[in-house]
Amino acid sequence: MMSFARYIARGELARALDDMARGRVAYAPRREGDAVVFRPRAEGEEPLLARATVPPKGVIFPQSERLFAFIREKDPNDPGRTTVRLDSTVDIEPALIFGGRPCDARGFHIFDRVYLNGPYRDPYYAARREATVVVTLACTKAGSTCFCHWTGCGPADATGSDILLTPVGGGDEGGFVAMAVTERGCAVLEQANLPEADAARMDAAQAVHAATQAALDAQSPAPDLSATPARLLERFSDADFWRDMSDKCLSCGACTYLCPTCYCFNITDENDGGDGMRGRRLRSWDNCMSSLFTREASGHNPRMGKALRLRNRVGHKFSYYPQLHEGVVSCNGCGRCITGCPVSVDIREMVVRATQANEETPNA
Amino acid sequence: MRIGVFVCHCGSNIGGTVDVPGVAQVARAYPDVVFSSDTMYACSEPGQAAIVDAIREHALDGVVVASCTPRMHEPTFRRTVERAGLNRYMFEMANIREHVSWIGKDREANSNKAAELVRMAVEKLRLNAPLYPKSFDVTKRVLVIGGGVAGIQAALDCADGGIEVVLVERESTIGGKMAKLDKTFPTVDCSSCILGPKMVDVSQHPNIRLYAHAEVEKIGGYVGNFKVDVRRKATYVDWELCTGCGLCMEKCPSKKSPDAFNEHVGVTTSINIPFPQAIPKKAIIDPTSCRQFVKGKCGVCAKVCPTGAIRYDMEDQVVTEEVGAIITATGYDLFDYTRYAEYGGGRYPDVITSLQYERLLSASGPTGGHVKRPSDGKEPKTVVFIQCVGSRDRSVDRPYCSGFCCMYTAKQAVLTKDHIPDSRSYVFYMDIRANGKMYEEFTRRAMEEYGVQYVRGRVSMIVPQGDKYLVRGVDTLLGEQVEVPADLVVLAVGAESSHGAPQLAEKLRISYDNYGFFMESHCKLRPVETNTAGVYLAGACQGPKDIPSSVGQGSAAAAKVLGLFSRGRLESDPQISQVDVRRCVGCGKCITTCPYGAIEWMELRGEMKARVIETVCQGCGICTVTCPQGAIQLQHFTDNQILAEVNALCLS
Amino acid sequence: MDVTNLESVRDDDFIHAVMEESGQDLTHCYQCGNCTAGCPCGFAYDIQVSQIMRNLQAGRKDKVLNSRSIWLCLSCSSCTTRCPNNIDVARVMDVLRHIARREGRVAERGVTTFWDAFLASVRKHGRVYELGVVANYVARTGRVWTDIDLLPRIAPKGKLSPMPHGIQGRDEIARIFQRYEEERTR
Amino acid sequence: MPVLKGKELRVVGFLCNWCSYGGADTAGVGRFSQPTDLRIIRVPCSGRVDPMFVVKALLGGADGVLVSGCHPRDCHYSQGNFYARRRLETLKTFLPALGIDPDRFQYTWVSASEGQRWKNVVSTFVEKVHQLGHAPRIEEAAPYLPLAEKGDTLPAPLRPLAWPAAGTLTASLEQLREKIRAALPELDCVIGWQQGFDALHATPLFMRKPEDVDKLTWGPLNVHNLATYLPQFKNRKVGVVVKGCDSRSVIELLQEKLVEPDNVRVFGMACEGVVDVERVRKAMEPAEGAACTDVAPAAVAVEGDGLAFEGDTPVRLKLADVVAEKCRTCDTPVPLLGDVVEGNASAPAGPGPDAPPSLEALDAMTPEQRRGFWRAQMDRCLRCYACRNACPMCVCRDHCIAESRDPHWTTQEGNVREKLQFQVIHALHLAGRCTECGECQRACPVNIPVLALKQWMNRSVLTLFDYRAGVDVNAVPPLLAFAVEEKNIKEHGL
Amino acid sequence: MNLAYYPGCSGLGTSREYERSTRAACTALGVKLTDIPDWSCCGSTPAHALEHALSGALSARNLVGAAKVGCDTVATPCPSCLSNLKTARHRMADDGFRAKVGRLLDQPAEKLADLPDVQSVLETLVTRVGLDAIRAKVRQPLAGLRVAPYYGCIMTRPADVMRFDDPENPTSMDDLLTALGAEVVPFPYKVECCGASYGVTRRDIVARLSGRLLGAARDAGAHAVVVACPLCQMNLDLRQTQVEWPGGRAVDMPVFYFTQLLGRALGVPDAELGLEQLCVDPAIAFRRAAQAVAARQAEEAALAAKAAAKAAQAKQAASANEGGRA
Repeated sequence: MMSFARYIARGELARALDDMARGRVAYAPRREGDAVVFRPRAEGEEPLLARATVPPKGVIFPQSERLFAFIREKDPNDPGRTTVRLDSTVDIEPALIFGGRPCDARGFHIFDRVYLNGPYRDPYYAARREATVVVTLACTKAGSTCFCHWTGCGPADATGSDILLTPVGGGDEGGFVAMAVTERGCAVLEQANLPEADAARMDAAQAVHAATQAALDAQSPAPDLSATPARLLERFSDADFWRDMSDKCLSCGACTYLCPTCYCFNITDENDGGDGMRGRRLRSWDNCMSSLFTREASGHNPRMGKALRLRNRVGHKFSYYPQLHEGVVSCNGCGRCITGCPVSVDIREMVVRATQANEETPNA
Repeated sequence: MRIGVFVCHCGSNIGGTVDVPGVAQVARAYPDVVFSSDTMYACSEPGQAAIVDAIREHALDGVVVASCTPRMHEPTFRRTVERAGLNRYMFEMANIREHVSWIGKDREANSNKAAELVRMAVEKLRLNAPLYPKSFDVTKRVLVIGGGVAGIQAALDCADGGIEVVLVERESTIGGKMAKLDKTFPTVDCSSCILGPKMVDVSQHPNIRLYAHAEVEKIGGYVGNFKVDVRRKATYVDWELCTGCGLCMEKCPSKKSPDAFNEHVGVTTSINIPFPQAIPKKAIIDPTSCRQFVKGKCGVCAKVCPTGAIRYDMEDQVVTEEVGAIITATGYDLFDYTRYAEYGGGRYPDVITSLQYERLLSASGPTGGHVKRPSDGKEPKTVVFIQCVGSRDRSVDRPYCSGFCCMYTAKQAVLTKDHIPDSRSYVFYMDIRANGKMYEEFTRRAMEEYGVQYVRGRVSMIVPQGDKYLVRGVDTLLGEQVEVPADLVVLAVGAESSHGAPQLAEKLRISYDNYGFFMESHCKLRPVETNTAGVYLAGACQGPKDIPSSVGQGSAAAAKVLGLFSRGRLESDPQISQVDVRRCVGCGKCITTCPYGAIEWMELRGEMKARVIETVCQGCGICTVTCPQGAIQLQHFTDNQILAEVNALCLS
Repeated sequence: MDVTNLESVRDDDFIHAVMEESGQDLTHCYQCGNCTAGCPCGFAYDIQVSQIMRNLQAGRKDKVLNSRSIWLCLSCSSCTTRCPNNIDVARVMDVLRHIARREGRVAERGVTTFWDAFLASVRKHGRVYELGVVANYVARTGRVWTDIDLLPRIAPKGKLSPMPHGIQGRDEIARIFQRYEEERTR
Repeated sequence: MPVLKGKELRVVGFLCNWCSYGGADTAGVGRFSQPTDLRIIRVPCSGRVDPMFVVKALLGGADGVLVSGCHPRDCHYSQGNFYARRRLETLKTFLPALGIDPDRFQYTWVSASEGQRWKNVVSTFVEKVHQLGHAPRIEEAAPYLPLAEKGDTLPAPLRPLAWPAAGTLTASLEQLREKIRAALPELDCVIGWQQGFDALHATPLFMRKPEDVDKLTWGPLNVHNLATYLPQFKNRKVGVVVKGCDSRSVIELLQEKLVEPDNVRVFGMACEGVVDVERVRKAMEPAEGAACTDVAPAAVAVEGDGLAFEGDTPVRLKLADVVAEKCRTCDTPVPLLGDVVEGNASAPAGPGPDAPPSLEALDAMTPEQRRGFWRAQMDRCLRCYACRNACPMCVCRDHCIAESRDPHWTTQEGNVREKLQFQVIHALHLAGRCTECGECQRACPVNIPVLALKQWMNRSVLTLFDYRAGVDVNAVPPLLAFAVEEKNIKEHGL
Repeated sequence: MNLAYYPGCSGLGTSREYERSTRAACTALGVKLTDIPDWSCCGSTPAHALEHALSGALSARNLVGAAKVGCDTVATPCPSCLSNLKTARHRMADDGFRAKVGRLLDQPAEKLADLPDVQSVLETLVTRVGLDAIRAKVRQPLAGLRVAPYYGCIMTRPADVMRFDDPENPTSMDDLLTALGAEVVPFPYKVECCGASYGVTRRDIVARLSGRLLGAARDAGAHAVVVACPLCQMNLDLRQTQVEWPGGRAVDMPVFYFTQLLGRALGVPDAELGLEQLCVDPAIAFRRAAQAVAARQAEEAALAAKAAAKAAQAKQAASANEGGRA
């Protein structure tokens, strides 16, 4: 797959992006206030190369989307008879996401397993995923909460991407080696009319990948997580362990909404104002840290406390999902749940401590 | 839901400026509306019948009537839908008359607005739920606050009706203002001759428990079940033992106690019985002047009391009474005329109030019924009466007419002539208000038979001149400035609310006006009821009143209480707040803000939650706004119901 | 006396003008007469002040503006102070003088002549020159004997300045008057 | 149904049943002609009018909202309008923070007999609304994101902000640990801080065993307000370590009886300011757009008025440049209650500024800019409700109306209006209760400056009620009380 | 507090003695007065009777001048000036009126807060200095002097503008004079008008109104009338020969400015108080006061002798009694 590689000089990036995104809405990181978020990019706009505060998952899986509109229609001769008409036209534009990191792009892969390739194919997700080209930027640095290398992801992992860009060289001299990962990636890259990346640049890119990987290993050697799914299940009823882990958790949804792999949603109907005969069915992000997530119609809630909810979150990512998906964990180690957490709840710590069998818990 | 909409023409009242059939047509398109029609008079017999028929025919489970104000016909239509088998709360009204057709002539705008109001009513109705009243027991005892003539009448009527009465009087005797009067207009009856027997009845009635020299301290509970703390202030005399013989008064060496009963004309003894006909006829010590209290030694009364009733160490005592209803008859006070500096501001001894003059006229008063002016004891020959002192005067914040001053002034002028045949009286007045039976005739007699000089105009100032007072005024009918050298000036001071009335109102949780008079429930149709169930008004506490009106109200309030108690159990209004215990987090904010104390704590599986006492809640909804998560909801006005109306208007 | 036709004598514009300029609501007056009762100058009035108020309510412009009373009002504020309806009657009287002056109606020439002399002195010197005012007044009215009896009482006291005490900002004062006149004519 | 062909504007009225609705009826009976714009919603009492109804209407497209109740003292329920007056006046002073013209909302008193007055009220108000024209919608405002971010020059802090020397600090900390160890046996746990995932981040510590106490740290990285955890310990004895500012939250919780005085032990120490991690990131100024985790130093040491960052390139930052906004105006460095190691906290150097910097920034904006500002800021809100869950005064948590369908205050619509509406709910529910600890803003994973709304509200509350939350255990929050004569609330001319 | 001083035009003429005694008394009490530079006439009655904005402008010029020299309060001895300055400031709270006034001025006041407060010298003395401080500085108490305090009609009225003392029965000057040792007679006409500026044009009005005042003072047994207003003083003093005395019985009734008696009590030499500039000889009052003191002393002596005799008698009787028992 690495056969198709091009070189983009630093100064050419904006132009190249314009070309690649022809006919598409291009999303790129933009600073808004004190956060970096993906926003539609204007033509010619110099993209920000920072890692975004929020992953780009919303481009394909929006925070809130209209699944369909419902229109109640009355029989003019008998107002007692009302029929409901649905309008499920979904307006999907071709899109391109630029500037996500490998951990972001791999998130789509986690989604794909559920919404594309699982027993049910989600038409909304599928349509957007089909229409969106993912241009990813390989990492050159290890942040203090980065642990992608623990999870099967990595600083140059191309899973979920169409094109992977690797920064090479420095300053104005520098540029990007752009490798097409998919057929669609090839086509898009072609549009940009770029020179081929020569061997030296390919080597430089390889070196960047290796250096970042090394930095990550130095920062936190990847533990062996092969026993984790089972160990987490063993820990399932260790109330003290989960109490200790969740003591400081505030039960907010920051971790889930910042997570590139969290795919849960809620469905609600909202009425329009106007004549009162119209409304919409919405699908919006939901999160398992919220008490309402599992509250049943009766009022009963199987996950009453935050300990049970946090257990589910960790268990889902590192145990239940891998058990259903060939050992693939639904965590890419992006670390956003740690940095974004108001109280720094650290998923790494939970996974490691749960994995270390018979840890010094009083009951054990 | 299956909603029916009925749009009323109200003859041409609505139909004149609203396209009524058009509105009914539009309403048919609204959600859940399965039937709509226009109707000439929805409230008429056939109009109501049509609603009942439609409910049955179309299996409606909710009805909207668009017609006049719900304040008029909501009860009517609720009964209508109830007749058809619906719960009365499955009904909403859209006010398209007072709020639409009567206030604008633009037919298009009106029709559009009417349709929107119907839409809002439909949206609210869609979220209505059937509500059911609850019933509870009643304590068949009544508290009467105030022992003036209104309170006396109310107490006697209730007691005669067979219920127990607790009568609380602030002063040491009942009788109120009327007991201080010499005669009453327009018959010039002797006041104490007609009031005295009633006072005696109070003291002897087996159903009446009288607390004199006592005040209501705290009121809890609700209609049917009030709990009242009464503070019995120390009298320093054991009234169980006191026989009212008056020996202590004869011997008391301290004779400079302010004589409140005689309106401070003169002084009295420190231990005294206010007047011979006092009920209860018991002595009381004024500790501010009594030598035993002031100087620590004396003890004369204790020595002379034949029954040994004196108790210098007596303290206040609080008793609790349980009652099912309360009648407030706290009366009025007199305007403080010293605010009028131009009338001397209290500096001129012979410028006195009408009630002081009443005491001068009274045979039981400080002068034994001989009119003598306070400064030198001389009999006045020229007496000037000034009306509207503290009435109809915005500049002293008393814009209202006190109502009875015209009449008592005429009476006093007549009595002056009776007492001092060679005297001449002048009455400065603005308008004569004599709208009672025989009242106008009485004022005419004062002028025609007694030669009272009525001068139409106000008095600007009073200036002492020698041993007379130059009264400088105007005769607006002459169009001239006038002056009268007077020996005595009597100010017809107006009525103001009894001091402490607002504080009592807050204890009773009833409203009062800007001047401290208690608010009746409806000025015309519910004149003795208040907005707090089980609390009634009698007499001048509601506004200035003369004796016949006060007595009438006393009887009316008693009739209301007897009517209330005639039912074995009471029904509570279901439009009250309700707590969703699953959502209540026990923060207690609703408990803090409830004006009725209608929310209490309860324990539920180890957690504290709020609970509404259904009979106490009045349905204001303050708690609903206070509750951050909306766990306490005012039924029939829930957040969702109001939001539905807002959204019908503002969500687009 | 003729019958007064209440419709024809009523000048609503006049009523509104007085209410507007004085800021007082004339409808508040209920004719208690207290203003008249306390008016120190009532004895000299041709129409008592409460009747001025009544005439105002009736919109009788001529009757009010042609009265002598409005010129004899001493501005002592007794009426204002004692009005049970909080009407600033003195201010109403002031406003009536303003309107009358604008319309050139003055029933008490002497009073306005004195005032004009006073203001002329202020305009000229910035401060009042007392002797100048009296001299001016005498010159305009021809009342040469005015207060001549007082001269022996006051002359020896050394209080009357023979010369005006003009101020430096005389022009500034003159400009105030000038602008006032311009505004007025506008 | 559309508003009539542009002739009318959308004006919503909330009228109490007993007085004002009757007054409107009386006006009708008197045939007093009025503008047709007004749509009246009948409520039992002005005390039933949740300010949120007004906000809901205004954000939803109403051009004007009018509330009318009984005259003060005439309330059918005796006190409803007194509460309403406080709530509605508070709202009125708050609306400009959102860029909503406060003239679009008016409240007044009309009795059932005042038909003429009602006509005047309606006419005057509707005329005013027509003068103002169609209400601009927040979601249609031009985004406004002033680039002057908080890394820029700021006024000097109120106090000198200097931590004691390392030795003194350690000694004080040891003293604190001793107190905690001594109390631990009687307590379920004591909540404090320990080092977090890197040297720049502390994290809450729940001490249950004596050896846990050794992990307790103290210094400018202890950013969290641990009082937030207290209400969940209902009926259990718990200890908490507080800074001066945190202690105000504890006081407020005690005041509102959300925690039991017998069940909470408070430990504390003097504080000389905590860092704002975002500001540290900016001060370190690495590559554009770097996250705080990218600059994580190997170790952080407190050195008096500065912080020494060890790492590849050692840096010393002045505390005054990187402290949280609340520390700049802090006047309570020492906890106001509890078992406190006082140290020697620096005294205020002068009078506080008129407004904290973010509030000042908001003040400086035009109404249009404010709408644009909130539109742009709220756009990235994830609705994770970290702001709410980090707030020590938000005790509804699982039952919050932000997510409940009943009552249905907000929808799941992902638009700015719904997002902002929650922030308004938060600010209104905190009116008179917020101690400005700033946790809402600190917790926000996308750094939305939501604190400014609370600062605005607090200023209103201070001006209107002369009240500051969290200083007096025995006080009553102003919106849970009223005065018959309000000193600082003037009647609005209608 | 920085106090600006506005003397008023008559202070340069017919009320020179008021002006002089005011300054002298203030100096004696340590009250610093800053003159408003180049002050001008307030316009008095002629201006407000013509047009309110003109009147306002003439007053406002002085208020602005006072503010310019850093004063927050203007004190003036003359009630007419006081009324004009205060009314102008009161009306200028209205933006429309202030703008109207501003259009007439070279240097208008931007906002109400730019205009200093206004008070009478009487108010300054009783509220700022205080009666206790004044009492402490009295050197020559006005013993025996019976005075009728006359405030004039506009010092306290209309009450909502003047905001000083009671509009109907003011007592501040009574209290001040009492503090100085004088005896204040009950005087019902404290605020009744004397006829104001109609002396020149309608002498009949002044003759009647001032006559009534003087007659009341006479009947109350006053030795003198004490005033706080130049115009009142002129009507009562200079025109005393013109007034209609009630009952036709004329007396010589000296009419003092209160500042003159204040100065005298504080020990300021008569020459600085301008007593010689009064028309009715002030010595008459002092003479009557001295006579009253002498009469009272004689009466007291007689009473004392009587009491002593009675006591001696009682003692005698008591000792006789005691002796009896013993």
